[in-house]
Amino acid sequence: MYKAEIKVMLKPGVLDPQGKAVAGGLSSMGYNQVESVRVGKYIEVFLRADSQADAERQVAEMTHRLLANPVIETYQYTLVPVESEEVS
Amino acid sequence: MYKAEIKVMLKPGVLDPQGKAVAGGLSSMGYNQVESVRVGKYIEVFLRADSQADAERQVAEMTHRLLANPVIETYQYTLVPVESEEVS
Amino acid sequence: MKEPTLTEIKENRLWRSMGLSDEEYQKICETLQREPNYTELGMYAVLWSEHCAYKHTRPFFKLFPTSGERILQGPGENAGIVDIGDGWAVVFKVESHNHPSAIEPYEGAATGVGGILRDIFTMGARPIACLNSLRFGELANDRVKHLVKGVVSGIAGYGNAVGVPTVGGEVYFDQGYAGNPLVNVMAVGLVRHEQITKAVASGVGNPVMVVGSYTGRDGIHGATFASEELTEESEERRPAVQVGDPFTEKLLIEACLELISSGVVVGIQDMGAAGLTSSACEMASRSGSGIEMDISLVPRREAGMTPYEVMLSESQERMLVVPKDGSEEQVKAIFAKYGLPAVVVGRVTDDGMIRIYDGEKLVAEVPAKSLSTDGAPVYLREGKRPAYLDEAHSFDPEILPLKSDYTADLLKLLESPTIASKEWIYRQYDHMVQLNTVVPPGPADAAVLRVKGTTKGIAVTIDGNGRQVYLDPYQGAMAVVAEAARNLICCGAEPIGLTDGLNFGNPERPEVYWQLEQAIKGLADAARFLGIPVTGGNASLYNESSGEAIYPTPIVGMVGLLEDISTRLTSSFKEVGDVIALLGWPGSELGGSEYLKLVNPIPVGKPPRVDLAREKALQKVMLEAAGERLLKSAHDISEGGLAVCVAESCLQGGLGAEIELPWEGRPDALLFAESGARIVVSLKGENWARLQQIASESGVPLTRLGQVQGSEIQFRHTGVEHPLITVSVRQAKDVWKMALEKALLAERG
Amino acid sequence: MKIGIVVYPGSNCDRDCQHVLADVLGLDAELIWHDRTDLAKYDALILPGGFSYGDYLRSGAIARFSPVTESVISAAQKGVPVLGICNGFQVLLEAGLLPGAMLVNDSLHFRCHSQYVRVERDHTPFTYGIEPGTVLEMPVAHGEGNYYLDPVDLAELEEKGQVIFRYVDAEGRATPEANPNGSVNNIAGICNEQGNVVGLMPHPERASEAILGSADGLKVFQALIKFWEAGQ
Ligand SMILES: Nc1ncnc2c1ncn2[C@@H]1O[C@H](COP(=O)(O)OP(=O)(O)O)[C@@H](O)[C@H]1O
Ligand SMILES: [Mg+2]
Repeated sequence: MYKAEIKVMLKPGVLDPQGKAVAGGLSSMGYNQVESVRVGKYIEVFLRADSQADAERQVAEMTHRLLANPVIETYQYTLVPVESEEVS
Repeated sequence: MYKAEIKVMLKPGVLDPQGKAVAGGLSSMGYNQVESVRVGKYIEVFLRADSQADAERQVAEMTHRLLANPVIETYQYTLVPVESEEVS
Repeated sequence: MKEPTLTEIKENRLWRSMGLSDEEYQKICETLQREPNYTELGMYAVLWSEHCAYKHTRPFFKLFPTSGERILQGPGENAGIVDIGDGWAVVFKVESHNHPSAIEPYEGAATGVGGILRDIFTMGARPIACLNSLRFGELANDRVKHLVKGVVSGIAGYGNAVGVPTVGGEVYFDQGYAGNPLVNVMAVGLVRHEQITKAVASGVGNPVMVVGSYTGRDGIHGATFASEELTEESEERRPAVQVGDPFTEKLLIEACLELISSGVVVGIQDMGAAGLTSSACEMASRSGSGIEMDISLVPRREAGMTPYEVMLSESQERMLVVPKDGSEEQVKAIFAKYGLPAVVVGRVTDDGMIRIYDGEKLVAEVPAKSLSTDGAPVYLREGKRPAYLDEAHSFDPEILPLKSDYTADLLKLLESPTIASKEWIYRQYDHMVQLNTVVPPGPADAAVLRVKGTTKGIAVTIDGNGRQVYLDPYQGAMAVVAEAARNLICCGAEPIGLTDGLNFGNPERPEVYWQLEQAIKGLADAARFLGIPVTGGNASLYNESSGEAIYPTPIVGMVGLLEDISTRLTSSFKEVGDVIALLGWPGSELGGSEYLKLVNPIPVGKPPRVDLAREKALQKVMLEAAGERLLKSAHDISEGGLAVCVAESCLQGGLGAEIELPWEGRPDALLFAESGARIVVSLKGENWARLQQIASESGVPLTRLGQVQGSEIQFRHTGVEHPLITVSVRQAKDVWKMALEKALLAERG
Repeated sequence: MKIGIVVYPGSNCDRDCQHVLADVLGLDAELIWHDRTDLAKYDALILPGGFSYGDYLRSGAIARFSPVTESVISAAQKGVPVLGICNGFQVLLEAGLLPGAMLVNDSLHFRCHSQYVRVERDHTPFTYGIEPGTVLEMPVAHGEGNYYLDPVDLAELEEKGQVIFRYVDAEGRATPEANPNGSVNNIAGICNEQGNVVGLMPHPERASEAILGSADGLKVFQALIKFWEAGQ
């Protein structure tokens, strides 16, 4: 079993209304040293695969096709083999 | 300047409707080896701080107070010093 | 980024990549008496794009009837305004967001809603309702499902958050839109006469202020992009996709309305397509003045933006305001309350020039008028009747086999996503916020909103029928106006104004140009005959992919008035035993119908002929009957014909109907023809005589069809023993209610 | 009686609540912009629906830190009746005035439609005098109304009678089909231990005039009037 940890973020330059609102919230809470905030998604995918390479291929593909929206988002992922995971 | 990368996830026992839907979507796209998916948030906070320890303290506090809801969520963060960032 | 020099522009003919022709470039040089620099070229390119300049449609606009007793503002402003009495007026407009929605359905649709709302509140009106008109390919395709889900959530995501109810719309699924979906959104606002505000920059010396969101590199050249065909590369045109921020829009609405009621505003204009360039130039050219501004003062989200980028940015949720001189601090204070920046960036001048500085440096200087629609080129072309028409018209429905039972056909129609219940869609829209929605989406041909503090109601609808326009653009377009009007009168409302959305292919092709010309004439003739002024509209051309144009799709948004909202009607049957009748003329023209689509996906046949005199007489009768409260329900006959119309009235009310068709002819034509000038009504038997009297005074036929009954829908044909259709309400409802959701969620393979 | 309606940036049912309280019921109802902290003159507070701060991050999360929220918390602790409707309910959860949290609807979609809700208890200012078991028709309109509380605390909440409204069908049965969003135990509304703070997802203000389809929601506001008149 493999666990992919995928971070999906808006591309630089794309307006991030969430990040803006959170930054505003933090500053009104008194965190005046916050310069900026970006909010994205964090996705964990547990999958079976024959090899690390196979898992890698699957994750790259599904991220590009479904998990991220390549028109406005970028992504990064890491992949680690795991013992059978508690599946929720 | 410091950059905090914060991952916020639903607690293990809390049902994740989004994760369930994404898993369903992936399996209908033919990714039959996906066991489970969890969807959370990935937040980047850029902040000024006097020291790593100061940054650490701020991030821990703002995450606990605002960025995650301890009733349903858990979080992890990493903190790295960065050169002045392009602020968006 | 460094901007190209004059030589680089010329050597590489950079205007071409901005969508300007060589002749247009020449015309700019002549106007300026010199070569434009890169920023100036960009400004001309966006404002002379089809989207902003209406180069192909403008010559036709004079055909539209635009005046009337109620008209407070016709075409030319951000939105039209119609008086509804008691000091109130309704502001409304439609806008397309087809190209952005094809690339990124959620954000494309969301920013479409945001844009049309700004057109409304910039006039001083509080937005009170949104509608949308959508076209997609057939749902069997996964890409289409993705588009549908994205567009619907985008509309919901934006509209729900800003607190403006989405109260109606229409959706068609047809192969003709497979490569190029249509997303048209309409917004409606309510304003006190004294609050009406215009987008003019008058008063030399008055400050010019940028308010709202920060400016980033979003959607540079979006207007140009909207004026091109979709290609593989457009998928790569990332910057043209903007992300909407409904939260900021909500604050902007409140701030602008508060500002306008404070009385210090001279003019205000939203920054839509072509951003700062279009707002500055339009405000100046409307009042014959000029504007001078320093764009280094514009609040920015990103570092290092060039003048070109600042002038062309289409960042959302921004406005340009010209307040009275001396009131700058008051403006700032109002926006500060809502956490929004408001910055003086320039002044109104009297020389008619748009003069842009970046700090000390003059970066652009062009006559405002030359940028505006008055200065932009106009193209009159030679149209050509498309060759497909003869073949399509030659289809004769008589060749279809006759059947003794049409139950299966009715069920197939009820199951087709175009006709099936749209509940899956409007359930995602907050259609109740603001507490005005008296008739919500679903149970009637239009939505009805109350005007608090009065007895009045406003009915709103949006309609189009690309299949019929494809078969005959002139007749088809007239039919669209007639249908929109019928939808309103079926609710008991008198039509008082319309806005149109022209969705067509590439007008440089003679066949498309012909469709455009014919359709506009059809819209204009119908509007004039029915006495419904056109207060504005929108054109979206170049809707093509892989060389295929969409069906020509003019859509009409229409607003109606009920002086007494308690006379409103819905389409559902209300009580067993009520008489069901047809008000209007029997019809049996199957051309272009959804029924024919069951056998032939491409539209065929001659579409129904529109008889405007009949439509007008029918309207009169219907309004009188509604006013006298003679009716229990009214529903106009459109897609799916009489059979679907009756079935819908049954399914909405959970009751059945017993119908006997008294006319001669092919049963399928009697059941499924989509001929106009027909309304199915239900009423108490005791009101029959009076209804008949009203109808005959106007020469409108009234035909008894049957009555409302318990749990079965049955159609008979006079003289034929076997019923044409027998189906339980329960079965029909299951099919109709779930069809859209099922089709959308169906897995592949 | 003077009622304050808290307006956060992004609230959008504030004027609707004011319309019902002032125009329909003839009460004195004022809007309170979120930067105000002086709430002493209000006899009851309403946190209306909408999208405070865009509901970015989590519904109600940022509004919890608006200046006015601290004052709402102290008023609540003093026993002032506080009603959170929809987004207002979400703010009360984030503020810790009510237990639990909201997840996205199990359908993942925003849902807006009419809904039946059963009143479970009448010991709060907003259900005072309404017979438990009464079924009200009040619309829902939300994307994150899937109420969650861990099983142990949930048992306690039920035990202490803090569940005030439940999603039901027309016959008053709390079935899974009648649950629009996946909330645990079909919970539509709850109160705090003292009973003065109530939050619910359905919109009583949208069901307060017959012309809009239902006037059942008016009972919730009338309960407050009765409660006040009874000097409770
Ligand atoms: N995209 C949409 N958005 C909101 N409401 C919609 C949409 N499409 C259809 N509706 C609503 O669904 C109902 C039925 O629409 P439609 O099938 O076009 O009816 P009809 O053919 O009777 O005009 C109407 O109330 C309409 O406003
Ligand atoms: Mg229709």
